[in-house]
Amino acid sequence: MEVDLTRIKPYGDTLNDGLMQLSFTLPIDLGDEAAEAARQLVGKMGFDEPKVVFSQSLGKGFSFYIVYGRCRETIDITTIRVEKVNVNVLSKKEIEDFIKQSLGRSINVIGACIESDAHTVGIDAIMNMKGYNGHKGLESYKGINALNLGAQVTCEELAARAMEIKADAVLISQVVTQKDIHIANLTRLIEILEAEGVRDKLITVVGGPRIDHALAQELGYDAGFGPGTYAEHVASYLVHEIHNRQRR
Amino acid sequence: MEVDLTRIKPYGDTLNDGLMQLSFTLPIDLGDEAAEAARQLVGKMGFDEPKVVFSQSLGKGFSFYIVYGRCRETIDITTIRVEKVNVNVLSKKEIEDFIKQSLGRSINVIGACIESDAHTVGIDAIMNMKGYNGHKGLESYKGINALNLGAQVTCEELAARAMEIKADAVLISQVVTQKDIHIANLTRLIEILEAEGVRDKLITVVGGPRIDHALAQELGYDAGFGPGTYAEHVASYLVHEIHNRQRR
Amino acid sequence: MSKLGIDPVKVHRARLAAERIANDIQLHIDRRTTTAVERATLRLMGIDGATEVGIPLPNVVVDQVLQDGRLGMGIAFWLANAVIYYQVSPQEAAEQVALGKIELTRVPIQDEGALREEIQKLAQYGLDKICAKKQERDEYIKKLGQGAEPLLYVIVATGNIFEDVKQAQSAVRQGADVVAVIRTTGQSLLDYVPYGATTEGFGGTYATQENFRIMRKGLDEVGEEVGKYIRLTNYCSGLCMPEIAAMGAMERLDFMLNDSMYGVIFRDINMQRTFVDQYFSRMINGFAGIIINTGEDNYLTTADAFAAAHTVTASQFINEQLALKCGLTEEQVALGHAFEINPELENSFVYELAQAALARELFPKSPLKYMPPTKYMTGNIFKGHVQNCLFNMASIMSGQSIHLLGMLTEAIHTPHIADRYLALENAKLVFNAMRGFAEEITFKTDGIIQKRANKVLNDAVIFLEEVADMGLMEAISKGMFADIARSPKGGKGLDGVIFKEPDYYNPFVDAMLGRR
Amino acid sequence: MSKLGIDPVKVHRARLAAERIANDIQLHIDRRTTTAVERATLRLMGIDGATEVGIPLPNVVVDQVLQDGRLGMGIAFWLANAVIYYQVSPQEAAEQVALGKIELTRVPIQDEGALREEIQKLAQYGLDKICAKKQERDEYIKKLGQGAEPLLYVIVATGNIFEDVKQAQSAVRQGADVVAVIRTTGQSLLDYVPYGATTEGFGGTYATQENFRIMRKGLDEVGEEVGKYIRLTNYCSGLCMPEIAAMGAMERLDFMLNDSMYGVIFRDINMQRTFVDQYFSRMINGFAGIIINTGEDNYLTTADAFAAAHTVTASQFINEQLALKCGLTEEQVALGHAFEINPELENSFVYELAQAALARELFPKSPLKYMPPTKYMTGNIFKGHVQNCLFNMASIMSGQSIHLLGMLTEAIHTPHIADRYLALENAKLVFNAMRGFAEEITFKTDGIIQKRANKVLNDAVIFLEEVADMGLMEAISKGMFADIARSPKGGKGLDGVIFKEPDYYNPFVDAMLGRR
Ligand code: B12
Ligand code: B12
Ligand SMILES: Cc1ncc(COP(=O)(O)O)c(C=O)c1O
Ligand SMILES: Cc1ncc(COP(=O)(O)O)c(C=O)c1O
Repeated sequence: MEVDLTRIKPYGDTLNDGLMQLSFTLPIDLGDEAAEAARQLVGKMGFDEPKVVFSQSLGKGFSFYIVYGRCRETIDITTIRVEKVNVNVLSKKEIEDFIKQSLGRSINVIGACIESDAHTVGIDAIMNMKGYNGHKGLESYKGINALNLGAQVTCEELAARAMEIKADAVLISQVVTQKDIHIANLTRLIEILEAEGVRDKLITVVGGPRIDHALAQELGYDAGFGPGTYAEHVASYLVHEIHNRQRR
Repeated sequence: MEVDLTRIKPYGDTLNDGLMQLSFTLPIDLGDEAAEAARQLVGKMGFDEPKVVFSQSLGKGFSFYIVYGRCRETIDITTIRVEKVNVNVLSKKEIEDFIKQSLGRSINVIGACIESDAHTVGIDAIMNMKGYNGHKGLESYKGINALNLGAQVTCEELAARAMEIKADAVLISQVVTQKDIHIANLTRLIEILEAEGVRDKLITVVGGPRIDHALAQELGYDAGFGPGTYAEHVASYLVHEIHNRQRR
Repeated sequence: MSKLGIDPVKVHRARLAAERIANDIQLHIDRRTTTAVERATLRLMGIDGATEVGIPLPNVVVDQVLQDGRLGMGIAFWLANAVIYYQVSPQEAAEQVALGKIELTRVPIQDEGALREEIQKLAQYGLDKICAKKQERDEYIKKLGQGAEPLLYVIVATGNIFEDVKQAQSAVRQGADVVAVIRTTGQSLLDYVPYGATTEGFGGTYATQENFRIMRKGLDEVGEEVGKYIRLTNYCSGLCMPEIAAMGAMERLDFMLNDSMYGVIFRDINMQRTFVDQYFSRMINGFAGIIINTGEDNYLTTADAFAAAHTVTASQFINEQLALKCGLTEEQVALGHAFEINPELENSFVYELAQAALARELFPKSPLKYMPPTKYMTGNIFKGHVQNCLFNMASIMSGQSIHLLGMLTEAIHTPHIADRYLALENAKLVFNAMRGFAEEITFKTDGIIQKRANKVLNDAVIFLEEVADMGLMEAISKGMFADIARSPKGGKGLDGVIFKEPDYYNPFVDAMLGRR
Repeated sequence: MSKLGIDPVKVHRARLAAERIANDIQLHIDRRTTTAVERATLRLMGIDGATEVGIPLPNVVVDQVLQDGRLGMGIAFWLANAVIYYQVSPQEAAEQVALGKIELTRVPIQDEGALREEIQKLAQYGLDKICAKKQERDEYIKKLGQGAEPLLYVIVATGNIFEDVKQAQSAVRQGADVVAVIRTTGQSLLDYVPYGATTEGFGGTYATQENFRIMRKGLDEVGEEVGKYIRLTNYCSGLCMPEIAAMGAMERLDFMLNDSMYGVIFRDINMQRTFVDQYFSRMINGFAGIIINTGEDNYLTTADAFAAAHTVTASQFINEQLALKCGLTEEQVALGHAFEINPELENSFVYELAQAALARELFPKSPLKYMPPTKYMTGNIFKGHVQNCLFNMASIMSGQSIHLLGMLTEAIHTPHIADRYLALENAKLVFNAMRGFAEEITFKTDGIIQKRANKVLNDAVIFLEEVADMGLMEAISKGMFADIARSPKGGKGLDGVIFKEPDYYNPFVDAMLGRR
């Protein structure tokens, strides 16, 4: 049988069997009724033939379940489009040439982990000389002045420094996402940049393990980068964007 | 906050956060669109904020996903009732006394793994001398004549032997459940017993890791036993049931 | 040098006792043939296909002669005789038998010399085919190379050969070296081999020659893709052992689950039948360069793995000696053992390692087939993944050869495609992270490991000598293996065991054992 | 006997260099105090509570004196002076300061003898309280006993202290021995300790005295239930190190994350500040019978675990020597290390084991705090569970003391209640299955393990001697630890560092170091 791309279903061991694995905790004591509740709950979520294959007490008031069930829904993959930063990724050398030839000036980039976030490994990977997985960071690019402010920089400080060095772009990293703190932090920064009247003068870029381009745009940033990003991805985007803006 | 038993939700790290873990395979190549399809599919299943935390190509045409999402549904545990074999579990000694005093005769029990199923460990655990986890099997009970036919016994043979030894009860084990083969096998046996006109003369009991009382009853059996059953559970049920039937 | 400090004299005693056991069984084998052996003979002579109602031609032909009471001559004789007389191909002869047009035992007996010659000619078909397949395998291995030990062995078991291929290919792309297609429940008790491609099985897929071919092709393709030769495995077991061996040899299977006692103990197949069948099937496997995997690991699914450890070791010695009699080399005998001790037992891993290292030392030339935890697996897939991780460690720490991957869903369903991926990932991670670990460590003199290994060996010696004294059939009758008792007259398939007539002849025995 | 064949002379050289480093830092410490040290002093004298706008009274009091430029005398002096003069309780005095009714440096200076006496009296409050708590702990342990090593250490991090308690209790019921409440992001940079019970944190829960109390009670309850004493851990780290130590000592915490350099390197806290703060905080921990957990394991989250292994070893020596100066015993210093080598590196496990065994041999009396894989954890929770299994093995094979459980969801979220259960199950299974394994094995002479351990030690010696020659502050400035560079004048909190006046006096130093 052929896969129908307009009606994709999960695959256990046979096409369209719909099998999925779930695990979760319920805030109730373990017991026959609790396990049945787990089963029925998964049924209510729209799974066919839910089967509780394992249940375990986590001590008073909590119990854990592993359930298999058949997904009833299908998904049409032919209509799915994913927002991505729309750019032709160049090599380091090509970027440096592009800066020299097409921009004709060096560019200033400032970066930081803002507010309470202290996870610098990601921003360091993008900005510092050393880079990441053998991909050199922005600091090593001819024609890019990269200033990495590091961890736990307040939005105010970042905005001030960006203006001070006449940054072309600000690069933000957000790693901690618990209780959507990254949303709050990122929103705050955009508000401050707007209040300072520099929002449109800067290219705003955000990255992190739970960031994607769609989210970035939703929050008012120009671009978003997720896991697996290297300096050349960001740099390619930046030089093109600056080029486009210069022509406008 | 107190748990509302009429509106139970999964618990990740905060009451009513609804967090659940899922994993599944889609029969499509890995890619950004495929991962997005996985996310949207979970969304369609009624999960809020689905997040694909891991995706992996399984080679051409297949990709694997791990997703976390928030369950929107709740379940009312106060209204859930689970069908269980309704019996007061006695000790081996008590059962033996009951047989002597209340039944006044020894009882005949025949058992088997029927049709293609060859998993005898379960039925052996219940019927053979040795028993399971230190719980002696039916063969060791005074007043019970236990005959275990073992693996891969056809329904016809079982029915014939049951009539031959004038069995009070037949005990069936079914372990293989792939493609619902156990349902087919169990249904077949009941039909044969009915055709032979002995269905009502026998107590029919089925057990196995995916068997429960509700399923057994649905299939026309008198009782069903699942994982963790010991001989005394079955024996307690049998002696009471025989006693009840004798009084009728 | 022994890491375990085991006594070579004990090892020698064990082998001697096992040899006595095997010699005794060989006397039984030499005097008998079976319907299955004769059907396999026909298959090797090119007889294939089934009647309209689905009865395979080898069955039709053999059953006719059986009914006439003359199977003791060997089917080769009757077939050759008819082929000469009617001047037809063997397949045509078989078809005529099926149509009731030929009754083999009534065909006038031809000249003895011509018969001998015809028999050899008929046999040459199978022999050539097998040799060609062997060569094909050698060329593939030369061209593509093969995986490093421990080889990663996965099973597919969807019931549908076409889904099986998809899943097997996916597993290979994730790193699998060996793919076994598990058979549907119940096939082992069929006294015939189904015909053609099949899509309906329960807990496994029918072993048919067409299915073998389909999977072989699928694995060759993906092997080219990933750049290594992928081994195909099936079950040479049950009432049709010899036929499956013949089919496997002709379709270039690489491994065969093929035990001397599994069918008796776990499928209640008659032991007189099985001993004869296993001999013939193993002979074919040996000749075809197939590595057999023995099945004593299964004992631990019914008996307790700690208490009954020595019965596994004893059975390994018996399987070895019986296999050597069939022309298999030590390198072709992958002896089974398993990681089945209750993980809640304190030091369970330490005991497992002792057992695994013991098997490695006792059978230095044999590739060992190491089975994952199954019995103590539960619906808790996360815990199961850890149990499998411990198993993977024991394997790499004791230098196992064929590593059957444990599935985190063992207690739930036959593997989903993702289960296999996760299992491969688990094993690859552990093997890579511990690649050189075994070399790094030595075991404490008289520590838990050494003591345990020596105790198991000692118990095995006592056990083997006891079995040798009473005879293997008697021992099985007493339930000495796997806690299961079987009687020599009980079980399925005894009616297919026939005493050889004095002039019985089977051309494959001499040819395959190189006695010509 | 050394399993690793390490050279005692090298070990001695490492300790000597670390001692030189510590002596040098001690010169810096002895001449300075900090706002945090003085606030801790107030807390130990019973000052608690906050103003209406939420500023803790210890801050109000210390800031007043700081502003007046006289904190160099030590806050004890000014408080005692006011207490005598106004004849109020210390808490009342603080409240008056907050209301602007007392300006401490303007209060007429009292008789020196009376002052000394008053200071001792004020200090006695904290000393008594801590001693009572120590006794309470001893009694609990006597009554309930404690878990076996490696102790199973879990974190809770919901942000809400009441959810934290539920989860901690659930973990204990599943076998946890130690519960750490992770702090919210950002707390370490607050220059005050928040007040009261809190329910809003990100990635952790505020460390407040009330939260300590709530969790302590929760753990005592569940400890009674399961029949063992459950240890409570928090973070004695950041700008308020000494205050957290004071609070923890008074609320019977058992372990404290408490490193001499972590704040400098990972929180960009000024190093002059941190060195002084760590001294006072460790002194309190030492006196309170608290076991400190050092944090060099964190280096491997930014630097490469294979390449930078020796920096961890070096840091362990430095942390040890600095700790001994604060009155801690070796038994109270749980040195940090971690299982952070890229699992894709061939033999990564073998190297991890070498490193873990090395730490064990170098610090035989110190309980080691062994940290799980974090950096190479991914969203693949199944693979993560295997990585954690390998970590668990390394721990039991090298005799670790405090075993921080790896979470399969490390790369995703702070632990869900079920993640912790699965982690405990994983570790319990492995520890039980391998209980006696470490005893069973010896390492090959000059094998990978021995060579690696010796290389790491050797590199650490060279590194330490280099640091000793240039001074620790200079070394940190050069980014020699964790690939992160910090300058002596940079970072947060330098404005809270004050030179001691000649008459500076802090009653706790003598009392806690037993110098009286
Ligand atoms: C290393 C680490 C730390 C180190 C950080 C050291 C340092 N200087 O960075 C230390 C030990 C200090 C630490 C502390 C804490 N951590 Co931490 N930490 C991690 C860990 C293990 C790895 C993160 C990492 O370095 N990844 C490697 C980098 C290269 O990946 P990356 O950040 O995704 O970056 C890539 C892309 O995302 C992208 N990118 C990232 N930023 C940017 C920016 C731009 C502009 C662009 C273009 C691209 C880009 O490019 C990078 C390269 O490809 C993760 C767990 C994990 N395995 O993921 C937890 C984790 C991130 N930490 C966590 C927490 C909660 C904390 C603490 C708050 C815990 C506590 N209360 O003590 C503290 C406090 C830190 C704080 N105030 O922020 C949680 C976050 C949970 C959540 N989702 O909210 C995690 C997931 C662990 C967990 N399960 O609890 N942590
Ligand atoms: C042991 C075992 C075997 C042994 C069986 C030996 C024997 N003589 O029994 C061997 C190796 C032979 C075997 C073979 C196969 N097996 Co098997 N096997 C298992 C295994 C590992 C354990 C089963 C077991 O013994 N459990 C212990 C007993 C005590 O538990 P239990 O059966 O649940 O019994 C308890 C209760 O359920 C209840 N109970 C059970 N029966 C009854 C009856 C009555 C009347 C009552 C009152 C109570 C009761 O009481 C018992 C005690 O508490 C499971 C995996 C697992 N971990 O569960 C796979 C498993 C059951 N096998 C499986 C399969 C597919 C097979 C094969 C078909 C594979 C193949 N193609 O080769 C073959 C063929 C067998 C056949 N024809 O049926 C699948 C079934 C998948 C499914 N859900 O359909 C499993 C789940 C493994 C897997 N994931 O693939 N198997
Ligand atoms: C030797 C052998 N044969 C056969 C089987 C499988 O069972 P079946 O006979 O049902 O195919 C096994 C199972 O592991 C085995 O080890
Ligand atoms: C010594 C030490 N302090 C503190 C922390 C935690 O960070 P924070 O300072 O944000 O509480 C750690 C983390 O592991 C640590 O090891």
